[in-house]
Amino acid sequence: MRYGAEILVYLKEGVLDTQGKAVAASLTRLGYDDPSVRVGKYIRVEIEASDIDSAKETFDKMCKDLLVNAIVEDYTVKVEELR
Amino acid sequence: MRYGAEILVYLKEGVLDTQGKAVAASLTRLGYDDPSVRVGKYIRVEIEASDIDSAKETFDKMCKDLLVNAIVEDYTVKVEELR
Amino acid sequence: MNVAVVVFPGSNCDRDVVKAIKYATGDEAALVWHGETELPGETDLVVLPGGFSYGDYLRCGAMAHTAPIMADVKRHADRGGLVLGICNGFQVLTESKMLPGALLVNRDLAFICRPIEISVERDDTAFTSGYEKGQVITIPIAHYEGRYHLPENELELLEERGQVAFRYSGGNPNGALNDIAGIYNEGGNVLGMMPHPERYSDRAVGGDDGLPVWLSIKRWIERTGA
Amino acid sequence: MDYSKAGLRKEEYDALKARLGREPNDLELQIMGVMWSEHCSYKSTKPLLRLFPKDGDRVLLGPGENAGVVDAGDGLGLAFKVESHNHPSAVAPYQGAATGVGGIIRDIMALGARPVASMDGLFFGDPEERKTQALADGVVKGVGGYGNCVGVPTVGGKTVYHESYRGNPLVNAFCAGLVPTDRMVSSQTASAGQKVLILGSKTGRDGIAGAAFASVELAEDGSGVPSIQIGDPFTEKLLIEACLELRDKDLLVSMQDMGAAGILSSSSEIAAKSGIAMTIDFDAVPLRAEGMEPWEIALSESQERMLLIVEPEKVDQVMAVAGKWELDCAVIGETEKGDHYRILWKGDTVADMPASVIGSDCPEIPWPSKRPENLEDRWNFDLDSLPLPENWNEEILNLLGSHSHRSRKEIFEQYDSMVQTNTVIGPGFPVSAVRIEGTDRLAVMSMEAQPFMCWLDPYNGSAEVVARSCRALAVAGAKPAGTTDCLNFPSPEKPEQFWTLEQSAKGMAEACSSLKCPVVSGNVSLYNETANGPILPTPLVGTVGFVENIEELLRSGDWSEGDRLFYVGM
Ligand SMILES: Nc1ncnc2c1ncn2[C@@H]1O[C@H](COP(=O)(O)OP(=O)(O)O)[C@@H](O)[C@H]1O
Repeated sequence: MRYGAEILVYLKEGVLDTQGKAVAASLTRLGYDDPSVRVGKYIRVEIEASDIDSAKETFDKMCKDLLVNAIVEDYTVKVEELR
Repeated sequence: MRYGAEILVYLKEGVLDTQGKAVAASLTRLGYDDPSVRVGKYIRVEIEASDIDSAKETFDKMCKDLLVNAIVEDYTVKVEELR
Repeated sequence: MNVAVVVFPGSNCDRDVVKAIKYATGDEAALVWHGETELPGETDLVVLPGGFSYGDYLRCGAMAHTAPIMADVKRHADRGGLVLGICNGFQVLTESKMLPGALLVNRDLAFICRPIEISVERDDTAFTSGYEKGQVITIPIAHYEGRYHLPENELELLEERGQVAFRYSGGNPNGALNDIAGIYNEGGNVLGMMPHPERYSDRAVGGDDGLPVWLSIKRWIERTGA
Repeated sequence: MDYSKAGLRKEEYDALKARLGREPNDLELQIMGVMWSEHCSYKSTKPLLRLFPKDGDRVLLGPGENAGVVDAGDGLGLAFKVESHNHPSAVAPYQGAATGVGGIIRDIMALGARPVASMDGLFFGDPEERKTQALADGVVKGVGGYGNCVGVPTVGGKTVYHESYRGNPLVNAFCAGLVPTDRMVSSQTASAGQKVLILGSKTGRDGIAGAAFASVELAEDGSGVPSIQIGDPFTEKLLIEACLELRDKDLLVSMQDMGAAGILSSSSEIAAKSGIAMTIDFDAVPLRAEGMEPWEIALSESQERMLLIVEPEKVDQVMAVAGKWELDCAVIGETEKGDHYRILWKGDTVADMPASVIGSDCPEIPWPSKRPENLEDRWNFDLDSLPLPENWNEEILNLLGSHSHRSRKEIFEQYDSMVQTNTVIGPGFPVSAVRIEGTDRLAVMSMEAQPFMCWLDPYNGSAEVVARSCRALAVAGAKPAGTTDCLNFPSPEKPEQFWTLEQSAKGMAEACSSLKCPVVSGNVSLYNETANGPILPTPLVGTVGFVENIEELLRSGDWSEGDRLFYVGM
């Protein structure tokens, strides 16, 4: 079975988000009223797995192994079954 | 009222996603079985707006004005009401 | 000639461009702060220099196009005035829609800084009359996001109209489509290029294959009285 | 609070009490734990550093300021220094390396200089190993990511692979900058009645206790890791331009970068060195995080901040410059007569100690020293035991292609080595040369380290490191004007390791004296070891000299057919 995951990786609270700060400033310059912005990563992964639980486990392991730097980042994973 | 948007920005089909390819190669090297990966951006924006429709409109305009480059990128926006 | 070099927060080749122009032509270029709303009167050439405008956050050049000065840079180009975007300046030009296409992360996901060979595709423009068509020159690149991209049908059109200014000729360093290293707008008065001519304008620091760019521009301006 | 929790030893705690004439309160204890940490106080190495010669024909400013300065001619000074960022790079390779580059650039800026060239010394484990590859890749991308963006060319460096650096890589960053000597800024010139300002980023929780972290061995489980510092080279670039504008408008009395132990260290150092008192109001510090405690504000190592001392009537002009460069700027205190250093928070005095005690005055530690018993074993290598190669050509090619000898292109092409358009010789050559703008002169620099030699014979090996760096300059036609060094060593608490450190420093000192190459600045990084063992002794030097014009520069590899080869030396 094929499974897809939408992985959102973002900086932990309290970690300086240099990008978000700069984007917010640009939006303000464009006339938007003081938006707050955080910029993270959106990673879309697809794998083969026997069932959804094992897929979830694999995605989670991928995050720990490579996709996420736990020292500064947090993440969420949303898994769906694909045909 | 305060509204938050989860904006996902990703490269269009047909645009070579070198970053996704590199991540996939790294995952394969780590022993994962041939995953397919696309890497995009997750932008979290919060603004004040009078109602959800006007918030949606503002977020959409932000994407067109700055957050997304329509030549190479597509995006989705999910809006929620915050307290 | 009167040159305005735009300084965005994070520009870092602004002073290099001023230095190269001075060395090549004796002319003193003016540094213009991004927060200004008007270019100095009489400006012949606007240079958008290399660097990391606004930290290159989000997408390179994306935020610079929101800078106050850019409206007047567009007006200048619409009047037929000359605009040269180098590296980050090229990215600003595509993000501002003054040039078609987009510049994506290099094929090998690494910053590349080294001299490379490019071929001069045209010698009849304001920027390249000092070269010969087909001439291969060596100029450094220094970028992380220089892979030129344009949807296929538009790319064909770009080629047909002869808008390609420079092509990588000794191997494609970044995966750019059709080996494109620099392009013109339709009018030929706006040029964006990834290689840095200002870095090779003086033999003492490596080479001077970039020198003819400044000399071509100066001659063009003097001839057309633009 | 227990003094050992704050990182102080019993002797240090007693000394502190004696100097205060009372018990310190908790905040004061936390402050002193950091200020008297190895990283901030050099308590293990001060006597060794005193061995280095400091004076030379061209020295304008020796150790004691943020960087040393040598005379570059035509009224210009060249400020330079090397710094380590080893432990942060071990846990967060990209950010650790990036903020290392950022930190050394601010040291140079603190003198009012424009940074003109960087070099980096990198020491990694076995490059065939995946973990090392990932780490090395992160470090190189971090060095490039920061250096490229701030627009300071990385013109050279040094890369060494050895398994002893496996869990404890070394990242040493060198930077040089130019300053007109009559506009040089000092950190020792404050007097009473002036304002204390903070310029740059807001203060957050990042990097708290980084200095303490740099002063202990790396734990296997990653415990003791402080919140990591995040670098923002974009802000740094703005900070560079803003500081230069402040300098040129003559708006500064004194300036100091905020490195280890942030606001506390930078302000108390200015106070101590200038011989004045200071009161800092923590409520005035622009903060990024909510609910920060005074000790966090005092010790935060948030990046891209400078501390300024300004005459009261010039504060508005300083604010205007900061505004132009879109930087935060705030008055956070004032200078006073006396020797106290006082912190106010929510209207109360929460710490009040003599500035001289905080900024310096840490008791030195005379670690026991013992020559390793097995030192001779290291020399027992029998050359004759090596088989002779069957095919010399192949063997030589293999050697040249090995990780130790191959080109470092893959690394240095990721660095912008040409920005500022003054790079006459970039990376890939024995020396790097940068044109001094406005003159014909070139600054020539080399970076050198030979850890294996230093392990075999700490004294002579370290002397050889200095000799090699000077030789490289001489061969290019430049006379050494001064050097900067980074002493990367394991824990000094083991007598044999301390002996090695001592010998190494003595060897370097002798070589520097003999070659008339004064040490104008430097840095010490100890406790570079993991459960798997210590790193090789790794003193690194960066030496700088000048040639009068480009014609006098002797380039390596500038040969043609028919030239004769000579072998000179012993
Ligand atoms: N980390 C680095 N950054 C920039 N340049 C480097 C780096 N490492 C090595 N180089 C350059 O590559 C060349 C060879 O370096 P290396 O092998 O470390 O030194 P050596 O030739 O002294 O053994 C030198 O010219 C040096 O400037």
